[in-house]
Amino acid sequence: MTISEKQAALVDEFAFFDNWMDKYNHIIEMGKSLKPLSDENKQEDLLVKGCQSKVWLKAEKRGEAVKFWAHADAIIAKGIVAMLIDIFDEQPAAEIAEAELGFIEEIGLKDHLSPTRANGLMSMIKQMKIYALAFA
Amino acid sequence: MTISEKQAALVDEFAFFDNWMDKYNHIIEMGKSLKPLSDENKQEDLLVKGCQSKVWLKAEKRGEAVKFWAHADAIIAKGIVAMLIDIFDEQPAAEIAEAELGFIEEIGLKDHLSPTRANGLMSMIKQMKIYALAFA
Amino acid sequence: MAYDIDYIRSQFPILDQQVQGRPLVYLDNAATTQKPVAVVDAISSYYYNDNANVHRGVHTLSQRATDAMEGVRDQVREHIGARESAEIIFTRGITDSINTVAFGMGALIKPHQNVVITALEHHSNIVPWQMLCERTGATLRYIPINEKGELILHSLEEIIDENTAMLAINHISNSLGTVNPVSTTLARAKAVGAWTLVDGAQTGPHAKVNVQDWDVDFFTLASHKMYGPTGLGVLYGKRERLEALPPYQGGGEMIATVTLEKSTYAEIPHKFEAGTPHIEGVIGFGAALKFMNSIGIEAIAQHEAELLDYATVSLSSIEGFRIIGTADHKASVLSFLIDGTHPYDLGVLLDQQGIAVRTGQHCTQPIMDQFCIPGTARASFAMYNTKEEIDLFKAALERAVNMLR
Amino acid sequence: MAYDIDYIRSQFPILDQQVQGRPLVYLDNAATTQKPVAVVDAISSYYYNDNANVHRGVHTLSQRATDAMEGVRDQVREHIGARESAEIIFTRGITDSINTVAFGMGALIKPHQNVVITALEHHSNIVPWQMLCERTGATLRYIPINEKGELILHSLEEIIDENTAMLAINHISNSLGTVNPVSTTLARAKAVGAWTLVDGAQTGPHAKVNVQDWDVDFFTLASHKMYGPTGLGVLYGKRERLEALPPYQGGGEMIATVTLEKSTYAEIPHKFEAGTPHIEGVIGFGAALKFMNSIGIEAIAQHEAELLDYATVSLSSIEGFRIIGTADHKASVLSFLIDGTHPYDLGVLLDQQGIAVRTGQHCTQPIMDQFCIPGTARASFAMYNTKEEIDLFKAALERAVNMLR
Ligand SMILES: Cc1ncc(COP(=O)(O)O)c(C=O)c1O
Ligand SMILES: Cc1ncc(COP(=O)(O)O)c(C=O)c1O
Repeated sequence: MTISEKQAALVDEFAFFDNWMDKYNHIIEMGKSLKPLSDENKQEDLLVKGCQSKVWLKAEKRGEAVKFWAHADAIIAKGIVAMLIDIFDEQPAAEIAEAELGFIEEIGLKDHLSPTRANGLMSMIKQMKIYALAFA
Repeated sequence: MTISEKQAALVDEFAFFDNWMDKYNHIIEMGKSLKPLSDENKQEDLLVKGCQSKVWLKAEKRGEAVKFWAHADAIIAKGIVAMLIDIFDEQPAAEIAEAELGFIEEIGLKDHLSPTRANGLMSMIKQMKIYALAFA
Repeated sequence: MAYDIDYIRSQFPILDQQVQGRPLVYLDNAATTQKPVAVVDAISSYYYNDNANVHRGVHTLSQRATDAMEGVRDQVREHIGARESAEIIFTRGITDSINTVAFGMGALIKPHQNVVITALEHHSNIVPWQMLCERTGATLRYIPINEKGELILHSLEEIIDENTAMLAINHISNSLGTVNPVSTTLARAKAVGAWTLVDGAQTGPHAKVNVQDWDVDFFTLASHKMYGPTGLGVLYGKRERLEALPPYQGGGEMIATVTLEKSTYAEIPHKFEAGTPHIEGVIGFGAALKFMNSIGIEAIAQHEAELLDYATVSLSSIEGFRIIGTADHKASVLSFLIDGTHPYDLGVLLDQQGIAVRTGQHCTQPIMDQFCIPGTARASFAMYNTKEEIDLFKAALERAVNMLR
Repeated sequence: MAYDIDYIRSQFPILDQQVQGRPLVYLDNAATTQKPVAVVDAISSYYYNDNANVHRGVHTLSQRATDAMEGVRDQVREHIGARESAEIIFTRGITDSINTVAFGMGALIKPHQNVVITALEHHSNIVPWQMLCERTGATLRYIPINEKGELILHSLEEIIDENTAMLAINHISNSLGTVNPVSTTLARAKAVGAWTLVDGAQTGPHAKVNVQDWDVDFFTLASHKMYGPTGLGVLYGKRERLEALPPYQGGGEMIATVTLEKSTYAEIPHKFEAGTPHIEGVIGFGAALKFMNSIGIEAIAQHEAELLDYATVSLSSIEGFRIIGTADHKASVLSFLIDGTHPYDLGVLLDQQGIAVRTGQHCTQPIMDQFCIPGTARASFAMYNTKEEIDLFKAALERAVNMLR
């Protein structure tokens, strides 16, 4: 699936839920099922700046594509980064760098995920794009 | 005349005038007729702080009493200091130090002569009382 | 007189709103308080009737604005029991006040001297002193805290010694609520001749203090934490200290004379008030003080103490609930963690239910480091909070915990 | 589109009042401007709907307040043509902005270097540099002015030399109205590698400038002179300069990490915004900018230029009337003396007739010293002034002169 298709799938997933509680429950579930980042990777230099909880992001070049791993000590932050990994993982670096993320608005979390929010969604996106640019 | 009598006389004088223009004209007249302070007395250390125009105040002990001279480069400031000299000149130092100046309110200039006004009325009074205290 | 909570709440229109479809419960008062109608009215009345630049104007508006501003200076003097209103400096806030003192001390402190703070300070009462010490070679020392979040005083006499130039300490901790033994620590500082500063950020809204009783050299308040406008703080300083302290900012108002070669400085308070002041803020703060006093600071403090007790007991029944900061003497702040949850997650899910608490380190990272925690969730109370709100808070918290576990 | 003066005046309720029984004529705009309804409404709406502390809060109000504040930061960026909003620092005012830069330069400037200002500066752009030079041993130099109140540029190349670390210059003089040749002086400073700062106190209300066109390093604005609230200013700085400049105040918001031993600083703009910001002021300033732009800064400037011309011609018929500051290029300020009268006396008697002008040195004592005058009376115009007001002003002035002579 492409980045757009991934986003569309996420939007469909969230369309099931008509209240905030179920939406957050789903984010929490995504957080819980994020593949773990090994402890030796939880290092200072992998920390994403601008999040209130600690979020670690690791990336590796795989040919044209980028492979991501992440961890967060708060479960909602972990769910958010899991959504981003779902969308960006193993996608071509060039496309990650250019991607527009319409899903945030569409899943009805825009209010909760605005640029100045302490959750650091924007910082995570920025960090993933920086990795992608470095690999592109 | 005592300080109180002097104030009462001033209040009577101003009672003649029923508009601001005549009152200010009278203050200006008082300023114009203030006996001059010789130029060599217009020194830094005789300047009263806190006036927007330059006001010089000089005092000398005369027995129990205090003799005052003053000058100001703005005529209204000069008129104001002239009123104060009219009231305090050659009065006993102890009485100057203690005097309450009800006339300000009574001549209907309170609004124009409030403590924070840049005209420095309060600073002039304070300076005259400091002289008086030093001589008392 | 009974505490008229309905009247009080009616004075804060912001409280009457829905957030995320639920009634707003505002429990972030240690960060900033809401503003009563009286304050907003004072601001609009100032701008619609009297606004002008102060101090140097001979015209009527300037005079009115100056009188209003100087009137508030005197009101503050009275409120904190200062000797004269020239000892009241208007600043931009607590941070600005402390920086003003710390900067000025740069010219006075010697490299062998030290500055003493506590392990319980807000960053604004840490970083300025670190910067001072870096500039001058002086040493920064800390009074440590115990596991309850109380100052450990038994080695006070070693920490504050004859080389101590300044003791700077907060009265009430914003992140734990600890009420510190200010008199004891000040007494030791004075015994060795050190200067003293009390950060009253959390004092202002909750307690009335008298600076002459404390005999403290500097004391600071923040308008925005006392129901007043943002952008305004107070620095009280004893006349002799303010006269000894070099000026901080250069500019209009703070000078006596300026030539191209040299300037001489104005008397206090103007020496420390460079530039056009925040006149509107001063006037709004005057209205806030008046409003607080009309309710009565002791009545407010008692109301808040009841809320703190009620919340402490009520929330303790939640499994895994753990209070951070359990000092014997506390005011108005409940910092907590819940086992198996991250405070940030609690904050987000509480917000979804209309409850505003703060999460994180509360600008007191050293405390969090000492407790080895990433931060806390913090509920802090003000005059307008109610037990019903605490009930809503508890129910929302239980729901959040259920989702997270 | 015609300039709709009736609409504009209707937006400033303060103008519609009697002072001393006469209609108020407010001509003290260079000191501070009046505030339109839109600004007061933005303030009360903020306090009645959204007030909370910014940046670290996860709850809805904090988020709204943060979004609003950051929205204004971007609005200011756009207004002055900065590259990115991180280059916009909110300060307490011009004085605070200039002190921030002057303080930081203390760690960068060398004793053999010099700072260049002009003989036409406000005290707020003199004293901080005097203090910097005193602390560091650097030298302060002045670009002189001629008898019209214009900068004398023929020895610019000697004054600004390869040892010049900073050129700090105002764009429009608050006491004489001179519009200074900023580009010429900046070009020379850049040629020798000096940093540059433009004091835009009197620019903000009267002209729109683009900091990238000027290629200036630092630029400052004051909200209260631009129809916005008191207690707020802007410091624009190029990213690379702000990154090179050490932080000014220590405290909350400006740090990345704090331990008891050491702190690391946050990125710009936060590095220079210690403590709780003046959130209300920022939001009010946003409304003021929007209001100004809705009228159009060029339209305002043209209106003011007409008033200045009209007043200059009209008042010149008064016997002994003498303008102080007769530069070829002037904006919005008419400073004057009348032979045989003291400006203070004129100010008092004008106030008796409802006319508000400023008298004195206007925080520019060196200019007054150079002209050997005790000060001036100054009428300064804003978007809401009218020719009818100037007629009232003239009549009142004639009456005052008659009384004084
Ligand atoms: C040219 C100029 N610079 C600086 C200032 C100082 O501004 P503020 O008092 O707002 O700090 C002013 C205003 O008084 C000014 O006109
Ligand atoms: C104890 C304490 N000190 C200092 C501050 C800083 O105050 P401000 O941000 O108003 O400068 C605060 C508030 O955040 C505080 O709670």
